[in-house]
Amino acid sequence: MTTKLSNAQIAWRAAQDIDDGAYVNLGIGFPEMVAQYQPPGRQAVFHTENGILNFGEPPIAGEEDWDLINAGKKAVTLNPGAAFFHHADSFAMVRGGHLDVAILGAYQVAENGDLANWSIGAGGVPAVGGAMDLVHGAKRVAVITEHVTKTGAPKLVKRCTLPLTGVACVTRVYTSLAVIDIENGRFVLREKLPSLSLEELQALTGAEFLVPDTVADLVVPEF
Amino acid sequence: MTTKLSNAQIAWRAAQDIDDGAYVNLGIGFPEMVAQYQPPGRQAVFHTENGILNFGEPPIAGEEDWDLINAGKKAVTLNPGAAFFHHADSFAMVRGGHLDVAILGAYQVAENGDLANWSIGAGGVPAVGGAMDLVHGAKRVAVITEHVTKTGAPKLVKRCTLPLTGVACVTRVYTSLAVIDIENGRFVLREKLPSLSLEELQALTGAEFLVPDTVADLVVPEF
Amino acid sequence: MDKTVPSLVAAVSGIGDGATVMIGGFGGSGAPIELIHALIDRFVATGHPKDLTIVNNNAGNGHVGLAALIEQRMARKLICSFPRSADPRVFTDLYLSGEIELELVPQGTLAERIRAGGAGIPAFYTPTAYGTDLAAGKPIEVFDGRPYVQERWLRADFAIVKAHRGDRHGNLTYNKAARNFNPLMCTAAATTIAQVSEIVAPGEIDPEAVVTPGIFVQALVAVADPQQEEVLNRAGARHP
Amino acid sequence: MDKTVPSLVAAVSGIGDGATVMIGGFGGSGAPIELIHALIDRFVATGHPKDLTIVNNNAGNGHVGLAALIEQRMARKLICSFPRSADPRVFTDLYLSGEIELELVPQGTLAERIRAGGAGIPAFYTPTAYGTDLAAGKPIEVFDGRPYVQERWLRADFAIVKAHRGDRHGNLTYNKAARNFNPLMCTAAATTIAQVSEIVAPGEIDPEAVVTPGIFVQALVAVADPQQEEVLNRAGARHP
Repeated sequence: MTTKLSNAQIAWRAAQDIDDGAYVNLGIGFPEMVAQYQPPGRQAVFHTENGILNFGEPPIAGEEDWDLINAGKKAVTLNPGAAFFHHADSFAMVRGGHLDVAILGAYQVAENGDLANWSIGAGGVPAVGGAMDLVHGAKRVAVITEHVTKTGAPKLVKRCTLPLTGVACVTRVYTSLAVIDIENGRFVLREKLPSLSLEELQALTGAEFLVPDTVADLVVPEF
Repeated sequence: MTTKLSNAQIAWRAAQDIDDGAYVNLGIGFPEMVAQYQPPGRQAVFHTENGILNFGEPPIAGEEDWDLINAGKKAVTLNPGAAFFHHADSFAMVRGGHLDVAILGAYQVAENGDLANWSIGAGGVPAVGGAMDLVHGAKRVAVITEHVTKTGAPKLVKRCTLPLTGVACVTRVYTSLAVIDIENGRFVLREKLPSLSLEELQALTGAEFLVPDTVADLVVPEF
Repeated sequence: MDKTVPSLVAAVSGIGDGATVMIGGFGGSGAPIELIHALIDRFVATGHPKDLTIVNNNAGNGHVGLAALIEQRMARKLICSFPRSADPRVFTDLYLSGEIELELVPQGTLAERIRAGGAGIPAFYTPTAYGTDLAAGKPIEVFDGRPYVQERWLRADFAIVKAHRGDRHGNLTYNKAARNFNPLMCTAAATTIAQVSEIVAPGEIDPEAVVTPGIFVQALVAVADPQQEEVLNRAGARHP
Repeated sequence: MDKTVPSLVAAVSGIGDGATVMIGGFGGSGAPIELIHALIDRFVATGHPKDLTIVNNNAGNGHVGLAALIEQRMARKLICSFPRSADPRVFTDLYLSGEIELELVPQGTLAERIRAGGAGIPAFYTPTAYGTDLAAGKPIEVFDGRPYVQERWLRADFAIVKAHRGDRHGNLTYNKAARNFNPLMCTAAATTIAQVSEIVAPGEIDPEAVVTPGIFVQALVAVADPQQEEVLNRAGARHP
């Protein structure tokens, strides 16, 4: 019995909510996996901050063109209908509300929709990239994440304690245990692993979630 | 003996101050004539607000391409090295200070550099076009104009009485009688028609001009 | 993904009363004559759309295109920089009789306000118009010792534009200086409708040559041999 | 008009101590490696230029290009969005020991600040970073009920960029996603120096295909087979 979803399974679940033809930005790292799990018959158009719309799969090793990379500096290819543009036009797409969905990772998500995903606070070298732009641009900002940290602390919290990436920006969180919406400053449970009781899930969540009449089972394929 | 310069002669005089390779915007109407009088061996690059750099001569009648026009909606041609761009990029060139010279017409120019050239005040339909952008963008803003109005009133004045196009923006005025700089809020006479006395010129000018040690003769070819 | 719409009629069917509509072009260059005429035809047949706010650099010329739309009294207000042309009588008469409102905007500020609308920039500062009547009532701020005028973004419900080639994803190229305001307006409208001379398959436009990426375009309609406002006016055309 | 400069040495000879220098590229894509190395070589030989303020999206990778420039301690300050890379040790060490200053800017705000610098817009408002540490101390204004952060333009004394083709007037095209910050930086510097794979005669670049019009470029230098930062780093290269 599944005790929690793998990263691939979380990415799969998030991919099911992306419409055919949607314009999508996937954060660097884990969120990039979402592109692999588009349902058959759907093809989203992926945007990367460094100036490509409609990039495709990674190239075969050894055939990389290092002028054709994504925001994570990984080599990519182009799909038919791709376009290049400069960085200001790229962020006009982001900030101007033209992207349908942005899917990002998170250190913490608060019940008011605040997101912390760029800095663990003091020490080290801070780096923000395009995250602060994306959270205020896309029509829908979703997060994919483990439900708790490696040490078991909740990542879904009442208020973020880490430096914020954006205020009241996240509307849906796909975790290793559940799918949770953020509505009117509250977490609302939409789906949970069938193996997990509501009480068990609540104990792993840093703020009380609302339980609507219908909570679906979070069912994903085995990979 | 020349009593005043023709428009072509004023345009010729203004053209002598444009360097080879300069990026230049000529206001619609009379200022467009300046392009015809570039000294031999010099070739400026002409900018038009509607998105062309390095446009050339008008085409032969009947061979107009109405997708290839200047800001005055007149058909033009392209010189080698031309480029097209959209309106925001076009005015980035203007507002960002990338043009070397803008040459505009005027209703009035004041000794403090204020320019009035877009509206004769109440009545009629106001139209401004790119004039207000040009006066705050180009590195050098010059005016070409008759020295006085058709009714004999001064166009070079102490303060503009017509609605302003821009504040403290003009640095040189080429008139039908003289070349006058604007420095530190004062007109400074640089050249005048030899046939005209200082007193005669001053009487036709709405603010006192300074007379430096050297005032050159304003000498232009006959056309 | 295929953003192609089968007809001009279908392309403009969603534009309702009171909409703000950006219309591409600079004079006749880049003006989407067929889309404008389709809108006029709908109005003549149905009485809608009316009370439009139109954004364009100009106010039309003669009795075709934007001038014809204004002549039908479909526009409540015009936002433009230069409402003069070879034959501006249509607008001039309505304006002087107080039947159409005019918001006059310097051309570069107009372009930048539209670009800001598309780029999610609600306001910006420009030196343009400082100290003039066109800055009256606008906030002034001094940066580095120089005064600037605060200008707001401009957004629209619809943009109707003319491009040259388009692929089914909505990637567009333009013909020469017909580019002008068109790419900006594509970005600043909730729904952008482009007429193109040719609709091609995705991949047939070089990704380097795309001027308007498809993300900014919602509908495409093919008009193989588009009319030119200047040519129509020289022939004394009228629409309808 | 011919903006061609005969050598990399000549191209960078005007960059002096204390200059603000924008360096194009996103990671290694579009990074003008040869121009950066020419600047480093001059510093190694003469001790100048030093105390530079560098604007780039990143902070370099490995020991070539921007990382090598930082390693030589030529930079007093870095303005960037993402000072991390596969091998960011050079910057990290200097930053943690307080030997280089960092101004961290969200990537879209960085791009827009540079664009604003080039376009004569001294300040603009963005939703980005509102309510975060990166908006600390910046003016906030509410438009239509939503709060925005006021950001200032970014201008430079020099921009060094990598383009693909250039004509002698300075019109430039780029290769694929190597475009990124390069066209913006060309507009925002008093002097823009571009390395291009090929310099052609005016007229050989289609006016529709020009990405950076020549008005934004002051000097061009040909580097026929430019090095790629990523390839150099995978080979363990170091400069000098």
